[in-house]
Amino acid sequence: MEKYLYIALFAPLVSSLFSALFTAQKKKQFVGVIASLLIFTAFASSTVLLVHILNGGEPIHVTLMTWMATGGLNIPFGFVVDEVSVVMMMVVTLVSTVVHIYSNGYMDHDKSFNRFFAWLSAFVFSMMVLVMSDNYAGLFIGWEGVGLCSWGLIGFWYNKESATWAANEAFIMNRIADLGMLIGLFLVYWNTGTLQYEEAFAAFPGLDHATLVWIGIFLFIGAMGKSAQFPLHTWLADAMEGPTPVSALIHAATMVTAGVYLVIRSHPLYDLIPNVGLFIASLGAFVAIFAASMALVNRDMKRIIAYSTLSQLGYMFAAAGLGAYWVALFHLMAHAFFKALLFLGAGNVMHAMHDELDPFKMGALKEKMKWTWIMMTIASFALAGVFPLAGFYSKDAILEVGFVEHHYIIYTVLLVTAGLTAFYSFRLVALIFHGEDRYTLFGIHPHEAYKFMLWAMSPLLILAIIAGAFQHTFFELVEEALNAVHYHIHSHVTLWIMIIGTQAFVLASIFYAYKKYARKGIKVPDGTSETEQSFLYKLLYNQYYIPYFYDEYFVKPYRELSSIFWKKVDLKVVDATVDGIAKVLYSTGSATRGMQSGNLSTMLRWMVVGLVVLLMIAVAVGLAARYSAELSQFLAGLGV
Amino acid sequence: MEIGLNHYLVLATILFGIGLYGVMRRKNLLMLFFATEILLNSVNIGFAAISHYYADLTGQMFAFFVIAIAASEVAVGLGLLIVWYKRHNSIDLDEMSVMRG
Amino acid sequence: MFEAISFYLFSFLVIASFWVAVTTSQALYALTALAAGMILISGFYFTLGADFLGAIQIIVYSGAVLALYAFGMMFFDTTREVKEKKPNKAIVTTLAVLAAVLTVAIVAAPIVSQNIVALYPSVESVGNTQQIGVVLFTKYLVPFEVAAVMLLVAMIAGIVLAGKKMDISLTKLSESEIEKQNAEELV
Amino acid sequence: MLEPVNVSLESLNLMTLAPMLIPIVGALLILVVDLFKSNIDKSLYVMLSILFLFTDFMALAGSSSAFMQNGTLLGLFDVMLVDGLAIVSQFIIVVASMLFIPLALTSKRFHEFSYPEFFALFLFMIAGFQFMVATDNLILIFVGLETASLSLYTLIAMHNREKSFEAAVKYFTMGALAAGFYSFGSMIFYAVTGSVEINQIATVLVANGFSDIGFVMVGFAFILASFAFKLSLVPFHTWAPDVYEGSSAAMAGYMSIVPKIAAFIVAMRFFEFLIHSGLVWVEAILYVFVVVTMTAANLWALVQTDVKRMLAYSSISHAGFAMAAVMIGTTQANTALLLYWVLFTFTNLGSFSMLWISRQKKMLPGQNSDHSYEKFAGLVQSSPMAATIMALFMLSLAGVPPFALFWGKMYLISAAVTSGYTVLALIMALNSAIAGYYYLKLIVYMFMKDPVDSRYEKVIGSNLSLSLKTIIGIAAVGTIFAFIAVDPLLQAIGGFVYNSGY
Repeated sequence: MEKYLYIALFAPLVSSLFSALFTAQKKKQFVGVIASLLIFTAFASSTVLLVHILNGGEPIHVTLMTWMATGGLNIPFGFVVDEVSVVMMMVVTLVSTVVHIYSNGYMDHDKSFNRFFAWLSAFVFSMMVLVMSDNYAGLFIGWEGVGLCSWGLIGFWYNKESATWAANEAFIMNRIADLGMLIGLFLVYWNTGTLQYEEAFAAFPGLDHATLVWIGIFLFIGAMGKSAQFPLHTWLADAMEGPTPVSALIHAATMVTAGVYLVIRSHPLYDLIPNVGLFIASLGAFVAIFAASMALVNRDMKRIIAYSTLSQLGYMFAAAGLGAYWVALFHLMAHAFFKALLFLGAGNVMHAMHDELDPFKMGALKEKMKWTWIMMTIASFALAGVFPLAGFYSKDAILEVGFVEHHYIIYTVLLVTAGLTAFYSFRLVALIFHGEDRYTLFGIHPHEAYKFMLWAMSPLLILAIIAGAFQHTFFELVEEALNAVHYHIHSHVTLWIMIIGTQAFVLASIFYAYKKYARKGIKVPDGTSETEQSFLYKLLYNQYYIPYFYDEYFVKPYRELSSIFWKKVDLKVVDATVDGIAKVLYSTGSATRGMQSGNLSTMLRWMVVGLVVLLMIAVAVGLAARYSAELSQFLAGLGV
Repeated sequence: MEIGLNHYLVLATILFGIGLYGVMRRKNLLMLFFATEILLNSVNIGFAAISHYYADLTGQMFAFFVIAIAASEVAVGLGLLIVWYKRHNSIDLDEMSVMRG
Repeated sequence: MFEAISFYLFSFLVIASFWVAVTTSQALYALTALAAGMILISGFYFTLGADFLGAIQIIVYSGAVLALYAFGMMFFDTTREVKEKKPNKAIVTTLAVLAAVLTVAIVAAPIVSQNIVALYPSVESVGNTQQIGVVLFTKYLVPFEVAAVMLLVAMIAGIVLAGKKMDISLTKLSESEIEKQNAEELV
Repeated sequence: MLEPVNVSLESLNLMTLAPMLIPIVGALLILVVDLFKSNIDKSLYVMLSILFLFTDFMALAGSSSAFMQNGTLLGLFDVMLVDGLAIVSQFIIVVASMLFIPLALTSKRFHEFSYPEFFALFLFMIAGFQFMVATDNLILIFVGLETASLSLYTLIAMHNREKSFEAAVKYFTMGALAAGFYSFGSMIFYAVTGSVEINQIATVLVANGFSDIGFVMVGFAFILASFAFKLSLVPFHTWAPDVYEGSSAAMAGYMSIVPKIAAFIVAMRFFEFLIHSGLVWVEAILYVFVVVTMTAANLWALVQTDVKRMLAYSSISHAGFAMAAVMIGTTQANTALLLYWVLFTFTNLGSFSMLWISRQKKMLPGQNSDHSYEKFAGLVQSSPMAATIMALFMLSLAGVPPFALFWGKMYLISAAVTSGYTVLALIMALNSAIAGYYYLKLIVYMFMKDPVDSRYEKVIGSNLSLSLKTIIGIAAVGTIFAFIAVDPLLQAIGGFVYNSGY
């Protein structure tokens, strides 16, 4: 079995190195093919390992080599395939296989085709290191690795100013969070003397509560950065500057979920500090609704999906924070499938629309892009949590957790968010695929993506539909590893009311979104409104001003609020803080560089200044020591 | 009045201070080098004095090597100055600040 | 008594000549004052019983080092008055005085340590030079040899830097110019 | 009359001198060869230097196996001291020199390499550094230091450009002042203890319980000032950026490694007994130095416009980082310092070599500095290989895992944590984060900007030759695959350091 572990881990590395050989050369189709095959090999090995674990096999644990083992610091380079990591491995390898194959088509015309595959495979390798490591040090190495690769991939089109900016923003924001995580790791190491998961977890119950809280907080700061939780979330939406397959792989299915994985991995820690867990859950719920609110008004297809990812990550943290780690992991898995599908679909649309991102400029694409339409619609249904698709099972489980644990506020927030999710998902689908076509105005002739790209997407489609059915198997798989418990609502009536109520709410939202955006006559909003003059017409057109009323008193304040969130909180507060810190550092540097005047006299004088300062201290110490008797007498005389 | 070790150490320190003053004040590089000679000489007085009062030869050894070092420094320093002077026709250190920041 | 008089006299003279050496604007005065100071310092060495060191001081310093400086001065043509841009005098003076005063504050106090043992004691009956010879060629043999290497380095450095070779910068010339240069050299 | 001196040859332990004698012999041989036949191609001298350095390396291997068997060796009237620190640091010095000297084999001709004196002085300098680390006699340290420094000033000046003279004169003058500090400090310690050997000084001071604490502190102030100059700790660092800019990139890279490790060893020998004797003020002063150096140098590096100056400030910051180990003073910390420096050698060798290959003989019109950031703008378009390798070194300097310096930083910070310096560890981590920003800046220039000036395209790599490629390859391999070597290295260094009692 160890053989498969090594294959799963190193096939992506081989793929990356192989592709890297050709980075300087023109596009070579075989690079993409071989890279995809190697990633597929990793996927196949992961499947073998999954089957092994499913059949009750022992977790596989290997130690490749020892990095450091002196002076109390022991960092082995070890890997483990257990119930948790095998799930992550499946998600990572499956989605990346799909994305690799898909990219063969998507990046077809890009001159840096080979470089793309080098980065993409390097990312998969880092991600595998992250999930398979059996200690925090390995996890951190993978963690930095994915950060680096994501930087390279977001900024892949480095000629674009915005892409460069976004790449740096992501990298720097992650570095800030990583600092928190590093402190957390040091605390772990300092207090337990090890970074191995098993040993550290065994040592945690013996530590005092305050220490555990600090460890939990610092580790979570790291998780916040990678999983783009408030207030470190801005980079995720901006990261959409990267190629769309990258968004599907990194910013939907794998890297951003690393934070959730960290919390799940460290569950013995968070079990001991439920207060921190509650904070995580509350923050998760807040992010869920906060991000969803921003998705409602946005007019950029990829950003809408990105905000939706944020919102779903909020769900996962809510579940993990409440101790329902298996639910969080299950939602993570299900979400990976349908969100990647959604992104890849969006990629198809972008290709067809020549990189146009405004859904208001599309419309009626379902005739031209039938398969994409079907896939995106099903993915959206799954995202909205409609029965019997994957999202229904996982999201419903999270809601039940909130209810059973008596955190009704979190429950309510998540419930409302479910409605919002449904609305914005279908607003997007409606604007893109339904209504009348608005793209011909812009001289675009859309066409469906390559056949093989659609085929590549099909596994995700199937999983988005059926993944929910495996809930029970999944539960049994991770039951032992995560101390999983079923969350049962004892009254059947309540259960049914909840399920049906939620479904009804979601369906109503979908219906409303369709009604509002799938109709004909939607104009590309251009800011100027030409309203008819007649009062009656106006009244009818505005449906008795009820929508106006809604608009004025609900939607508009709401939109205001969303835009305030976006403009004020996001741009002003968060960005300004980050910028401010950078600016302070920078200006301190410029202000004091005058010390380096380049004049030898000044330089010599600085040396003497240093000497004089040292002498002052020396003399103070010397005199104090010499007259210590007198001094203490004097002080005693003063009554000190 | 007995002259003790401390007298010599104070003298050495005063001379060192004069040397420091010269090093910081001089703009003419040649005269700046004079000041560095004063620094080393002041230390030598100290070493000779300690050596005398402790009746130990090590101090004289150190002073001996300091003189050797001072002599070598003169050779290299003057060599550098000569090259500089050939190019700039000046040995003023204020004219020597191309690099800064 | 004699010791005290000679100490204060020499101290005053040395301080005065070094003060002139660092303050005067005439390079020639500075050099002369420096030379005077150096020779006067050898007076201390003789009173302290370090005869060999005193001799070295006069020969090496006043003989070799100052002669080198004198040649340097002729080369730089700084025998006339030198104009120096005066730096902020207050800072310089404060720093130098502070450094001296602070150090004096400590070294003026007697050393209280008791167990100082001379590792290489000087013997009354034997001449200073002989003793120096013995210590220098046993204990300090290696530093002595390294000092020889150091002087060799200084010599090479002086020759390389002051010699003709540095007139043209091969670093700045292009390849073809270097070729031309080499051809001219051969002729 | 004096007793005739009787010394048996065995008691001298002449073998302790062998590693230093080899480069001296080599240097003399080079001078002699030049006397007999001038205008020999520089490659012969490079090969001769490498040959002698390799012999030196073998001699070191010999003394290290002797150390393994017999422990610390004293030789030549106890002046030579061959302990673990001396051996490890000499290994670093010799190996770094072997790696840097082939950088002379560029495809363009530079002034210094046309003269055999360059190689002779280079070998003399190495011998000087070796003497410095293999003794605890303040006199020999001083003489060794000056031998090395005087050679170094000349080597810098021999590059023969306006800036290199300026750099050499500045370095020389400040070095002379530092030499004054050093001798004054030694005098104070001699006055208090009657000895100029560090272990004797320590014994005497501990025996009388630091009763002359004022003297000790003043002496410490002077000695620290002189070593702070060598180690470029703020505010004694002002020479470093100018000297790095003025000298050739190869020399600058060399200066960032070898003189500093020698100074670190002496600092370790000198300061640690003071710290271990419980002088809180010594520790406090060093603490402030470490923190100020790390932070201030990082801030100045942020605002640089020239890559070489940026690297100069970055190595100042790295020196402050490593100085923390001297302050902590445990075996683990000392091991960490040496490990850090080994890894730093490879990374800095690489990054300065990358600057070296893009060296122009003359600056283009409108160009202000040799290695401005603009020069590297859009490098990925013209030569993606060079850009990737440079980025690799920058990432290693920034401490991104799994590249070389990450391990050094990690081990050093963990040494700080285990010794209870949590705040210091935090400051160190924070500084690594700030540092990441300016290393990233170069990467951004290389990968994400468009070329500023097409003239630069030809310049980059113009200096490249097969031997330079080899060196860069070695540096890159060392940087990437450091993770394999870290553990054995750590074991070896830890053994040496532990067995010599530091």
